[in-house]
Amino acid sequence: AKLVVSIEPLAMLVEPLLGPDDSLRVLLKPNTSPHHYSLKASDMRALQQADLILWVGPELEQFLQKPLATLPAALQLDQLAQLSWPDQAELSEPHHSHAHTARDPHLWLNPDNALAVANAVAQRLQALAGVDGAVVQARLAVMQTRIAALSVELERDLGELRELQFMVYHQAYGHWNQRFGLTQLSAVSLTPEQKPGARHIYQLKERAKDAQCLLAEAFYDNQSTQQLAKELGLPLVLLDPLGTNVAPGEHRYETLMRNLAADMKACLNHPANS
Amino acid sequence: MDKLLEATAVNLRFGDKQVLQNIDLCLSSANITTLIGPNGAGKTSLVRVMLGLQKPSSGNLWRLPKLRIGYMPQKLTIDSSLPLTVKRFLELGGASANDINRALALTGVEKLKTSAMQNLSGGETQRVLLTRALARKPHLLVLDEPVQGVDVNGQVALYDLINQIRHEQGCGVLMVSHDLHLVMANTDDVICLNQHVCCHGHPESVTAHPAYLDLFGPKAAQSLAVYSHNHDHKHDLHGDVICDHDHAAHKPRLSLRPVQKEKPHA
Amino acid sequence: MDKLLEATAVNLRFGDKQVLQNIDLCLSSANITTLIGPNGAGKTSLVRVMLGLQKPSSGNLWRLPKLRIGYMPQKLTIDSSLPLTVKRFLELGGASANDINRALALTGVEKLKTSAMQNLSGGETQRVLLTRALARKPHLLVLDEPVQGVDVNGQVALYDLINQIRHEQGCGVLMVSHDLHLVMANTDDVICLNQHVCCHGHPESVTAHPAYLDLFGPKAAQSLAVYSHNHDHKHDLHGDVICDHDHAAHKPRLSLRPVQKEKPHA
Amino acid sequence: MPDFMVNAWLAGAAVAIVAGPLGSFAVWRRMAYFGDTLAHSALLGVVFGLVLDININIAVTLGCLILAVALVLLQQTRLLATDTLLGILSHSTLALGLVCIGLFGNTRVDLLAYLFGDLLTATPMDVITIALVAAVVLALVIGFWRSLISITVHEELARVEGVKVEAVRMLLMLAMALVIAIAMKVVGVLLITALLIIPAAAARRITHTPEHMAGVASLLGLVAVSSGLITSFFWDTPAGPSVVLSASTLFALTLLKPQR
Amino acid sequence: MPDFMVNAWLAGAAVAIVAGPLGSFAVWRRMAYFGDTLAHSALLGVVFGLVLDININIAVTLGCLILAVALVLLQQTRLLATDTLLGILSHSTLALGLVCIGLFGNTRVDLLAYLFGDLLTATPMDVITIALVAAVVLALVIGFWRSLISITVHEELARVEGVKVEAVRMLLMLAMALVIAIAMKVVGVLLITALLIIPAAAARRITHTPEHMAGVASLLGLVAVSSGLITSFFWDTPAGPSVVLSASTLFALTLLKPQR
Ligand SMILES: Nc1ncnc2c1ncn2[C@@H]1O[C@H](COP(=O)(O)OP(=O)(O)OP(=O)(O)O)[C@@H](O)[C@H]1O
Ligand SMILES: Nc1ncnc2c1ncn2[C@@H]1O[C@H](COP(=O)(O)OP(=O)(O)OP(=O)(O)O)[C@@H](O)[C@H]1O
Ligand SMILES: [Mg+2]
Ligand SMILES: [Mg+2]
Ligand SMILES: [Zn+2]
Repeated sequence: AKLVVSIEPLAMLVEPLLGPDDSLRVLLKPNTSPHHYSLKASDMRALQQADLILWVGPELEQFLQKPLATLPAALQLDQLAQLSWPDQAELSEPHHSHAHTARDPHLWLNPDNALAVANAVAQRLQALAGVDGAVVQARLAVMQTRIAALSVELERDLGELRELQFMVYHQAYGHWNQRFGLTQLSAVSLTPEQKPGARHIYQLKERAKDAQCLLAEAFYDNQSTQQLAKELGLPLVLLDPLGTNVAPGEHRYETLMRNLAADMKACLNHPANS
Repeated sequence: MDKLLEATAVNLRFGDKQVLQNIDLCLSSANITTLIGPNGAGKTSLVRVMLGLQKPSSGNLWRLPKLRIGYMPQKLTIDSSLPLTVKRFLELGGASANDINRALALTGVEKLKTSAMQNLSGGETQRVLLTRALARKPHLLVLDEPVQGVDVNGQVALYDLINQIRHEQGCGVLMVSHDLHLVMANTDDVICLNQHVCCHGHPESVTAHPAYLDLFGPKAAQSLAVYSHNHDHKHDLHGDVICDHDHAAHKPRLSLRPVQKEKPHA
Repeated sequence: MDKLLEATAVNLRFGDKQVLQNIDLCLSSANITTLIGPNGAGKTSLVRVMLGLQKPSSGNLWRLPKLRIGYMPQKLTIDSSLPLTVKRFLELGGASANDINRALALTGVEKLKTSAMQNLSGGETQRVLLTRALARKPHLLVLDEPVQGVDVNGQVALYDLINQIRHEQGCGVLMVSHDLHLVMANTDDVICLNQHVCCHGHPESVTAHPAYLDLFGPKAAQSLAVYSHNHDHKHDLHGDVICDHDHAAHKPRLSLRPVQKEKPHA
Repeated sequence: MPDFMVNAWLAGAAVAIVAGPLGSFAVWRRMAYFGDTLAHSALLGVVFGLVLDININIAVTLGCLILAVALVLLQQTRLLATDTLLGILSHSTLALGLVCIGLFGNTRVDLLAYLFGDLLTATPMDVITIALVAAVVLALVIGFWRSLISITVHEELARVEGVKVEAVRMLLMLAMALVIAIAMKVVGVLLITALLIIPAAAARRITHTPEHMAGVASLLGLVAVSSGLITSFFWDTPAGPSVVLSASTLFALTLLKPQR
Repeated sequence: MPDFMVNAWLAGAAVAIVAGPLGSFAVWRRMAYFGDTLAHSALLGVVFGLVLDININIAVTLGCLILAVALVLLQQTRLLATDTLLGILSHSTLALGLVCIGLFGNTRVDLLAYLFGDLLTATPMDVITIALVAAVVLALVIGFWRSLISITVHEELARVEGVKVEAVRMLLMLAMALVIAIAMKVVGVLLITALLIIPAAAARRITHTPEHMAGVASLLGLVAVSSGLITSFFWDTPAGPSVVLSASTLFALTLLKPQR
């Protein structure tokens, strides 16, 4: 079957379900931002010929909303019923308590959601002509066990981080925190395009007293994040929720999640906190 | 002689600079009115007020409905990003190709038809502007220093042309000019402007007026003499002068010629 | 009389339009050279070539090192987004406040010092431009139609002023003008231009030249007569005329006055 | 040729054709950044659409038209050039949009979506809408052509000669704003602005009358759209940027023509 | 006042002061969109930095300087207005950047960072760099002031009077490009462009000489930075947009002044 996914983490999720005859195309290379992605002719062709297209939803990949609107092969993940979402209350900042707060689209950071996605994909795959349902079922079963194991492992590993208090730069870890019971104190900004106000940063400094580090994503240029960490007096830990640095190979999803856990632990073990 | 355009009691201030003071001016068909006066007297400002391009600070404007005006501004700058030949520029005036060609022949710039407007020399630009104004067959021609930068022969020829068109088409003409010696011969009314109307009337009487001599000096009067007496065109309008420069009593108004109502100076 | 600026065998084409043909021109200190000629003759183009503003298609230019030039272009447009008073505009010329004030008094626009450049009337702009050129105390004054749009008294006064400054400061003057009757009185050399040099020399001899009469007609000659004979200034330069309009043989060159080398017409 | 390429070409061609004359006016009237300004203000439109709970597309279009009116009003002060006014409007509305987005609603608004749009995703419905708007605007522009050129050459001369200067200028601005607003969401502002000004600028150097320039600009725009899409198809480059680069190449070629 | 506010104010103030005279030139010379153009071309600079493996900041700065030179060269054709040329350059370089980024480069480049920057995270090092560049540029501009104004008023008059027109014009462009390039990453292009043109435009209506306009523009810029940051602090609005809105408010206030 021909699959197209929007971003790398989704590719990591479906790879284990595919065999040598299946093809998988990722639209957004790790280096491109969804903000200024411009579709190529080959992308459009791939989309039109795909048997299954995975994307999270317009909150993350707005550029796909239109071309996928009429394609039955599209599977919009944030519509899946089986997903668990972080509590809205936990998400919202004290001064940002409005009704239509956006949902955190980084849903793959919860292994349970990963399973739900895998299930949905497997179901869709089985319905395709020329796909051997039994084989897919078998692959799904393998995957389910692996992810269950991963969950256990992460729960154990992250257990010691339960008392850890941290801040994040972007609101990207709602799923992760919810699943593993971590305590996020505050987010600097809700979305990458929204800059925080001065008062907000000032108040963050108050709350930063209880925090042990600032988590941010690795961009090619971290200068302003570094400065903010310095301002807040927190060690800066760079995370990789999109799996940009995960090497090609097997079990990439697990690597992504393990890297994330390891990086967070680095925060706890940071010299400043010991 | 139909009344075409009339301004009454026009005042114009820019900030605290009074530029026009209580001006009355009436333009009629088949009549040439010439505005003379020193630099900065407000001639261009008055023309712009008459045309509705500049709102006066006070005063009224009456205008014949559907009056077709041919206007020639004192200066023209065309953006170099706009490709524009002389021919196209003239067509924008709304005249027919025939009228344009005739007007081109009269002003002597037929050869420039395909030149770009931005490349014209100063005098050529003036001639093209005049062509556009003429080609429209206007009821009223308004010319702000029409022969500025035009060569000597052109100056004489263009003034004669304006006079001729006035007679042929019966259009009214309002003209600003510094060429006293050339213009006086072909004008019916002269208005000597210096913020307010200093004096006005038929050229030969104006030039004898003390206010005129005050402004332009005997030299100018002399130069005028040389030309106006060379001239073979006869005027049928009587040339009385009405002046209130020193607040003298008014003579009765006998024609539609411009008249200044007396008001205390501001 | 030092040589200030010299052009030799200058040709200028725009596309396939020949504008200047094989022109030689030499400007010296304390000497007024006037370019006359019909519209589109190439006067402005020649001035711009002399000043280095327009690259000639062929020909050479020599210029006295460190020559200070005062230039008055034929037209000036200043963007309205630039706030600029007359005073600041004049200061940009690089003259001292003293020189500026003196020049302002001479050109009669002292009152406009604080006006915005963009609001000046046509004649006022000309006067200010001339002021800037004069205030620099230039070795060479280059004036493109300096009294265009200036009122009658101003025309006479400004030409006299230019003449006077030439005598006082010994600067050379290159001037373009259509005011034959005013300009002839104050000029040393007249060059009658129409793509190529038609004739040149002292004004009184040029006006007698057939090429001149051809171009400007007897009327112009007559108007000149009126003025030049009124004039009380005596010329000490002899007024021979060199003309090659009809490819006549050259008289020997006696002075640094401009001379056109004969070459076959292109 | 796949369907999506056909749709893309049709949408691009419709924009290119109407962009010929409109872009010429943009070049003549120094409104090269009108499109960018509208795109920046689109964010504000989106925010108001969210706050007032009206259809976002309508809100954005309304916002663009209001901006055009604001520009016309500001132009009447005459002290500042159009590009300065556009800069002020563009940055002020963008800043206001960014502040408002923080105050109301946390819905994620993708600012750059309006900048980049995507030619390849044009639907048949999009094509019809754009073509319709383009046809109407083109008819208006042709109908008022002489008045439009007149006020561009010399506003006062036009006024004296009886042209309703304010009305005609407003018409031009609204027409331009409408085309940009409609096409913005489909092909992106980057592409519209490029199609407006680059072909017109290229045409400037090889034409001698306004009509000729407008026509040649449309033609060059068509060439740019076609060759850009072909490039995109065969070399698999992003479609919008390829069209822009084709147009730039055409412009660079005209630079080779020696100037008189 | 927390440290970060002090840094933000210092960086903003340095930009505002040098932006007074530079922005006045931008307004006079119709280069309002110079900053935007440089920001668009920054993407291309980043790509080349990545491909040639040189420091990104240096690559971007170099890119900006090259763009300034390209603009000066294009201006010499004289047929097109500066805003059109800026539009062409801006869209062409952005399109090229987008195409190239797909072909080369595999680090994640954030165009938004250049557009929005982040005033609140300016480091002391940033402040020092900006202040230094601003001081040098300011000194240059003051040193060449008369020549700069002369070529802006009337290029030919300036040339005849002995000003080296090409050199001075190039100096102005490079100075402007340098300031924008250095400040871009720190405060964002949105803010720089706004600080360049909005205070200068506001100053236009209340001043009568170029010097006065430049000075008042610096002053208004300082007021905008200060009040914008205060707003950001007390009402918790994003810093950059707040400064822009303060500047816009100042501009709107000057519109109330009746025109002569
Ligand atoms: N917009 C303006 N703001 C302020 N002053 C102005 C404005 N326009 C004109 N003026 C001034 O008003 C006076 C009259 O100007 P106007 O152009 O009417 O003179 P003019 O009689 O046409 O002179 P010229 O013979 O030189 O053309 C001048 O002193 C001029 O400086
Ligand atoms: N850039 C150009 N391209 C093409 N033709 C030009 C250009 N500049 C000037 N011309 C033409 O060259 C001729 C000479 O122009 P120039 O300005 O030198 O005339 P002039 O003698 O100064 O005339 P005037 O007395 O009207 O000022 C004119 O016919 C003009 O149309
Ligand atoms: Mg006037
Ligand atoms: Mg000339
Ligand atoms: Zn009087």
